[in-house]
Amino acid sequence: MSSVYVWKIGGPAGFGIMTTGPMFAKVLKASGYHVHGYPEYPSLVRGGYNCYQIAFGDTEVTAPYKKIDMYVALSEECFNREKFEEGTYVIGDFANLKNAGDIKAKKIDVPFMDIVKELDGPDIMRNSVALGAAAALLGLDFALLEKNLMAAYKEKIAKINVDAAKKGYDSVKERYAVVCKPAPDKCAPAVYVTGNEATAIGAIAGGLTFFSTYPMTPASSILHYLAKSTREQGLVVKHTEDEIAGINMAVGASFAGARAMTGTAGGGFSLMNEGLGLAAITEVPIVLAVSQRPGPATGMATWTEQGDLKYVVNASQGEFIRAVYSPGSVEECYKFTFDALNLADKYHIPVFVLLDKFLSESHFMAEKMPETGEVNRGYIFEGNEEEPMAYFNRFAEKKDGVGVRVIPGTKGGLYIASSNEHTDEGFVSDKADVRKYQVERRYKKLKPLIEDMPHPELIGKKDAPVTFVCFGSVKMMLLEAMKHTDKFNVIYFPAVNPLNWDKVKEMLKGKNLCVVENNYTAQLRGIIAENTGIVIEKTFLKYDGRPFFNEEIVSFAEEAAK
Amino acid sequence: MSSVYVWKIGGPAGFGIMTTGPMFAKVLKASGYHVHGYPEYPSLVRGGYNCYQIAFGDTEVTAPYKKIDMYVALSEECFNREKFEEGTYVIGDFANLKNAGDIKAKKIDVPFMDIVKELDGPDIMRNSVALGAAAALLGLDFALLEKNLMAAYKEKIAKINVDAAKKGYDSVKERYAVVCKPAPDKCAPAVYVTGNEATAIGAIAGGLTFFSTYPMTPASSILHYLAKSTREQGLVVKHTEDEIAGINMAVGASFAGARAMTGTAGGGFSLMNEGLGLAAITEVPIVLAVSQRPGPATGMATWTEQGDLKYVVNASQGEFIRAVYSPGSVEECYKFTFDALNLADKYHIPVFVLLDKFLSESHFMAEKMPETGEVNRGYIFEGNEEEPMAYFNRFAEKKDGVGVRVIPGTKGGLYIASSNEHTDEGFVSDKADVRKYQVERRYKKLKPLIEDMPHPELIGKKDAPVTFVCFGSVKMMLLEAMKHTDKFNVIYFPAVNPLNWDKVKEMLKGKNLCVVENNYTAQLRGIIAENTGIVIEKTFLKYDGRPFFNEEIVSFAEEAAK
Amino acid sequence: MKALDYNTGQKPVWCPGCGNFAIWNSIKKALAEAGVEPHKLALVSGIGCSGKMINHIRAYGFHGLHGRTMPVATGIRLANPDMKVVVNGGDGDGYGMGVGHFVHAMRRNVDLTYIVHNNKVYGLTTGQASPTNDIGSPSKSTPFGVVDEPLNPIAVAIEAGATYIARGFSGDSEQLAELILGALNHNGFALIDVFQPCVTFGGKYQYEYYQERVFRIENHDVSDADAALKLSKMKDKLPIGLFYKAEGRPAYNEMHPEIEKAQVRKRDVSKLLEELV
Amino acid sequence: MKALDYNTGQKPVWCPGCGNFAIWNSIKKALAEAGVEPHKLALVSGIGCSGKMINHIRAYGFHGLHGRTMPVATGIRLANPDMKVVVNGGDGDGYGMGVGHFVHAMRRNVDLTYIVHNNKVYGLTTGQASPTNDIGSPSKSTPFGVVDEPLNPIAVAIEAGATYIARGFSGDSEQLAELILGALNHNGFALIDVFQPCVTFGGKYQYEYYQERVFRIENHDVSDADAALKLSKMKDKLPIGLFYKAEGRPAYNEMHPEIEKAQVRKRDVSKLLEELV
Ligand SMILES: Cc1ncc(C[n+]2csc(CCOP(=O)(O)OP(=O)(O)O)c2C)c(N)n1
Ligand SMILES: Cc1ncc(C[n+]2csc(CCOP(=O)(O)OP(=O)(O)O)c2C)c(N)n1
Ligand code: SF4
Ligand code: SF4
Ligand SMILES: [Mg+2]
Ligand SMILES: [Mg+2]
Repeated sequence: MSSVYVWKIGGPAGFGIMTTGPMFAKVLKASGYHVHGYPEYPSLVRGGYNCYQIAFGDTEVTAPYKKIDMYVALSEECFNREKFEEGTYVIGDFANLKNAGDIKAKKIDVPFMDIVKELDGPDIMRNSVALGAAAALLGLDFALLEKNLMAAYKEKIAKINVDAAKKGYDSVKERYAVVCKPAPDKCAPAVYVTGNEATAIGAIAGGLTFFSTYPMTPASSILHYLAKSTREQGLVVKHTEDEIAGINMAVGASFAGARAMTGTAGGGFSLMNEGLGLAAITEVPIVLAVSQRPGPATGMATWTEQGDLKYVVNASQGEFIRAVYSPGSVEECYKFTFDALNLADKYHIPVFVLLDKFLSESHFMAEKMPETGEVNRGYIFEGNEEEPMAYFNRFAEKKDGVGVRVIPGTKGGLYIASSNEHTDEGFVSDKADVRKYQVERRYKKLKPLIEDMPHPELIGKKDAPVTFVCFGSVKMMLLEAMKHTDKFNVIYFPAVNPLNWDKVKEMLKGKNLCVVENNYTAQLRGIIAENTGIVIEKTFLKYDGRPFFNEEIVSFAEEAAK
Repeated sequence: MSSVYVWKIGGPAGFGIMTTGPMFAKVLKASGYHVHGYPEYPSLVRGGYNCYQIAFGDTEVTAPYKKIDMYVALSEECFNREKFEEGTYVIGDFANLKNAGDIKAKKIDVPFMDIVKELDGPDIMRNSVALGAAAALLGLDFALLEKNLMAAYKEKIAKINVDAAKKGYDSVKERYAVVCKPAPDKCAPAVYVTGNEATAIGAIAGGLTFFSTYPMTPASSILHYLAKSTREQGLVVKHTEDEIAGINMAVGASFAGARAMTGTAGGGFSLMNEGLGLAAITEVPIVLAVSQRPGPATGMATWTEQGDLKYVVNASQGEFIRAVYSPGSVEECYKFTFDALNLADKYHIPVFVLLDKFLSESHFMAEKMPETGEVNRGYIFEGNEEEPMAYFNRFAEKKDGVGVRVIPGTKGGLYIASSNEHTDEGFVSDKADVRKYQVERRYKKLKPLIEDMPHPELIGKKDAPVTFVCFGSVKMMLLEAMKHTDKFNVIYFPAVNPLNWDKVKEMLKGKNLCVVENNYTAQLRGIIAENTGIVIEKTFLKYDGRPFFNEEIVSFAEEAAK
Repeated sequence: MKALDYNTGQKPVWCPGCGNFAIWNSIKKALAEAGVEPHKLALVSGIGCSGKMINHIRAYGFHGLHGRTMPVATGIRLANPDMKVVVNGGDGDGYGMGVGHFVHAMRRNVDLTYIVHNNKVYGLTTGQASPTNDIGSPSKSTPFGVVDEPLNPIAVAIEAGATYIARGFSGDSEQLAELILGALNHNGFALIDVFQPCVTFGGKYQYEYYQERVFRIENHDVSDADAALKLSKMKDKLPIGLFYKAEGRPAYNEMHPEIEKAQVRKRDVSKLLEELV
Repeated sequence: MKALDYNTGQKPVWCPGCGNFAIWNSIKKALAEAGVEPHKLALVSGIGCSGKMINHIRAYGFHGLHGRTMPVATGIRLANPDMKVVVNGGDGDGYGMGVGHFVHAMRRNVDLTYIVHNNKVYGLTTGQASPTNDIGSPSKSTPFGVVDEPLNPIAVAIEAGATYIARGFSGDSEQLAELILGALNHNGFALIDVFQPCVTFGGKYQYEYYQERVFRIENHDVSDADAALKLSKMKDKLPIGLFYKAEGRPAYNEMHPEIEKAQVRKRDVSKLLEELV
């Protein structure tokens, strides 16, 4: 079994933990390790307690651990928050960490602030000293740290940070031996990317031309990433007055011919519900990235949960088809977002990419992004030069319930995209037969759509004593645990709706099933039962805002297999 | 089996059909019949085609029929919309109904407009002539019609309408024999009431003091009824700027000590989703009456559907308890709304009364409203005079997960109702143990709550060949059909969430089940499967905006029983 | 193009005498004069009697949600430079539920023509008071009379940054058509608030009410916001015409150079990925 | 009561130097002077750094949704005549997402004190431009600069009908406390827009920026709406103080006589039912 080393840095918000952590992960990555970075922070800008964990090893690492092998303490608060084992190395400026006196861990005392003062740098430069110290203790090549510091800061500041790091590095190297075996050095150059970044890049690859929303943690960084890409990519990005405007503007843009998307968290999605139904009945393609955080309402803005699955599947008045992807890796974020844009255009339906805070904001390593197909816009009316003022039967069936889309401006393609039930041209109608026809036509899309959805897969050896059933980011937690125990295999749902449930039923049969979900009510279990009649009795649920840590799964699995 | 006679009046919007119809129903009621009134109208103010059907008989009548025994035609459009049998009596001013020439029905020609002109009345007075004619043909006592006309109109207008009716009455009486057997005259004085009126009256009975919403068909008449009751009842009613304000204002009022409620249809409910979660996490009691109409989005504003069941059960981000009543009669609208207000106060949760257009706007006869218990406000903190400025642990458990509510203004009861996860006093917290405790505490309410919910009931004889499973207003359609066939019995869900599902499972076992729902995707079936694993194979679904007409159910039942 | 060419063949279902008929005719007339081809016209509607306009003008139509015309119209305008955008909505739709979007769309100076059918009530839902109705007016939702101060849409528009602000009246369809034509030719956000009598639920606000009070604005400098504000606050006499017009402010689409490059196609993201190595 | 008595024992987590500290102190000071007892105070907060105020002032608190303070506060004010209502929210919260409710609450003249922490950014979500920021300002959501015309909250408030309209500055907490005190004593809707430097994401809008520009309003007739409007439009120099105050308009609760009778109890509905026989 592979071994994973866990490094962590913690301190108050405003201490730069969220940039220092990922930077150090890149150093470890450059050193040849597989890395995974997991941030925790409260919903405030200064104070409190932020931390960033890097789990690294010689094979892929995709989930956080409870254990801490090495810890960088930037403030006294750290000792109230973290539990250290005897074997943990704690790097700190202990002269300034009064309450650390009685910890059992191995203290590596580095005079952060003395070095900072010596170099006449700002307080925050302590982080670079700390990274230098950590690099030395881990036996890393200082040149790699230097390179990353130079890339992270503007020239002048970079230089002084490198000096600070060097002093930290030397201070440790002089006094301590290296505590970690060297990296295997077999790792290909890989990106270090969050789920949100992968989603945004997938959208750009997929030809997105319009994105509008209102910022909301943990979805905001999709907006930020896309916003900075506008000029280069030819992409309109709007921070709107609220999420209602966010989705309505995207729907308007998509109606007008754009490839449009929006992205938000639960609260914003609440406000988008009516617009979601609008997209459905007007058959205007739209993609929604929804990143989950604990609710209800504002809940816990910066923490993780899988509590919105059934909401996303059932949201908005009336009945309509939607596709829901539930990616379980950054690669899938990328690919499913690309595919979602195509799927929306192919079927003229809303398509979801369902994320959660853990996936959205944690960092994962990806050697390369998956291959995608081409951008496919579905059926589009070419125009009718002869009768430029003619109405077009936009909502008549072309194939499989899908009609032919028209981009406004096309001659002879006039129609009304109506939020009312409507005729083939989009004129309002409440005739019984028109209603029945349109409902049935729209639902005809279901059959082919199901074939286009990624099907659940069995991961691991066939005959494991327990089968964990999961969707979304929990996959990564389970795969990580699989490195440490062979007591379980996994049935993973990369998408939850719609599916070929007969096939799913076959797959589930005869197994010792247990759902593993980051929520209280076992929502995937509910969806499986609803569609197959199989009520999975065993559950392993977590709903305190944290992902499953590796050790929790391993010990649960060992117990469950007994 | 009992016989039901069907009377109907139709014409363009603006012709007064929606007041004339119910008035005539009251005449029939006063004559001793059991009556039920079913209106149909499009979403516009003038033109189109409105109609009002009255099904009446000597036992309770609760659903509409396809057949028409007697019809009053107010415009030519009627003949495009309705199909008449040879036996139908069609009352009309045939000189003004050119396209009626070839109908097979029995024409009762009454010169509406001549009479109107003779009396120098407004065109709309034709309705009174028509009612007079119909009353004569049905053998009704003219005095009863006169009484109702006098009650419906202001003095001077009333008088001339009575004259008009009399002329219509005489004109028919002179020329035609009575076509309907007399009423049994055994019916107690009863109210003639819509589901919305019953809901509003139940709320008033239940001590409602605050109602805020935005008008939306088919829920608007709850607002209208309550709005006119404000001064007399001591009740604040606000037509707010939108439904978001509607629910947030109600939540604010409830927090401040009011008994608060809101009411809307699907589109408005979409906008209320976030506020729903707010009520849940702040544990501020709130009741929501949601009346369903066909979606998605604007859909078919004035028609019926049961398409929002799963939405109401799953709406809003995160996970929380809610109770969902699904009344299937005006009596239940009244009682469940009363109970809902108590339940919300008892458990500090959101409680739904789920209606649909058919129930909200159709008229039903009720001899008396059900008994209710007392108004019960749940645990309320009495105050602490000693420490008036003390914080109070509002969110600590008193019993069964329920805490003690405080009305602001109380000494020593300070706390924060926070949309964030929070401590017992309501201060924001994202600690894992606080979160876990609060989630589990809130969910503890589930067990006692389940005991308070009305359980599904089996209606009809035990050993019927088919068991129809339904919720909400479909109950009335099935009970009506049960008068005509003994091929089925009914398992009716007066509430859908939460329930004692083990008991439900027992109840469903060993029966030839078929769900009957006014929607496309069989949502109740989904909820039953999710909770019991029983996937009901057979479905009878209708999703064209119309309720099930009696004949449709009877013939489906006969077929299904084969 | 002639006004008649914009007919769709659908028969309007407004009440006979409804002020919407005049608006309908004025729009068609203005479109014809401006020479807007139907396939280059994106008509956006709210939900309400007013919104039904969309079934009666030959164009690409988007009949959206109640209160959400502005974001939809903004999306269309930013995504498809070919289209002229004209919006019809009610006072409930635009000044009640939609007032937030209204304010933000004006801040942005989105290039569109927004015609608000201001009948002081919710027509389609059979007569509740709207935000422009006056204190004391009884309605289904305010049986003891409105208690909210009425909204002055012209004043709000001036403060929020609309660049073409007018008031029309269904009883003066000649002027109304001119105002709409002016809006169509304006580059930026054009609001036309229309006194539209609702003959069925409008209470006292009928043609006569307005006819006794309205007068065409004359001798007014449309670039003078303060003067426009003053006009908007007149109560006994009600000015109709163009209140305010600002020249030179760029329309929202002009603030987005990326629009020119926007093209749906597969993009090479290898450079973006490299930045993350 | 002393200002200190309103402390809750929770340590504020605003960034050192944040303009919210001064607002905090000013509120406590004003409350003490007005003698508002904590159990008679209903504090409503939006979501944002600004909204965190609720954890730091001893009172009944309602920490609502982002952008929805106004309806919640209105509900409280109408339902519980005992409570003084004070609202804290951000500019994103109140002028962005919440601007519709803002306008309608002012039309209604709801009796409350609304303190908007106007830092021109979304602080809590780490720095996107808010609706009061200026064209060209870069932010996380507008990396190439804001393109929307900034909202003038004072002007909107004047047109929408607020009856007490002021602007404060975190750098002048003495005046701010006075403005808040005035608002607490005002019967009706009181808006206090506060220039609140966000030291972390505020860009150029720091203390120095304002210190160079603000001046206390003097010799101004607060009943003169036009003059107030003019003041609100000054750009190089920024007036702080009371812009406008209208006397005599009834507060919203006074328009609802039914409030007095409102009492939660079982009601006899037999008369209502009889009407339907
Ligand atoms: C979210 C939502 N709430 C309520 C409604 C119901 N509704 C439809 S039209 C309307 C009011 C229409 O009034 P207005 O906008 O003034 O238009 P008018 O009919 O007067 O032209 C309402 C409340 C709706 N469609 N959607
Ligand atoms: C519906 C919804 N959308 C988005 C958010 C995320 N959110 C929380 S605070 C905030 C912005 C805060 O800005 P502002 O109101 O100006 O307050 P400040 O932090 O600057 O004081 C946002 C967008 C949310 N909580 N709810
Ligand atoms: S209800 Fe009023 S606004 Fe609607 S069509 Fe009739 S007159 Fe016009
Ligand atoms: S981010 Fe800005 S507004 Fe928020 S606490 Fe820090 S300085 Fe204050
Ligand atoms: Mg209107
Ligand atoms: Mg702000």
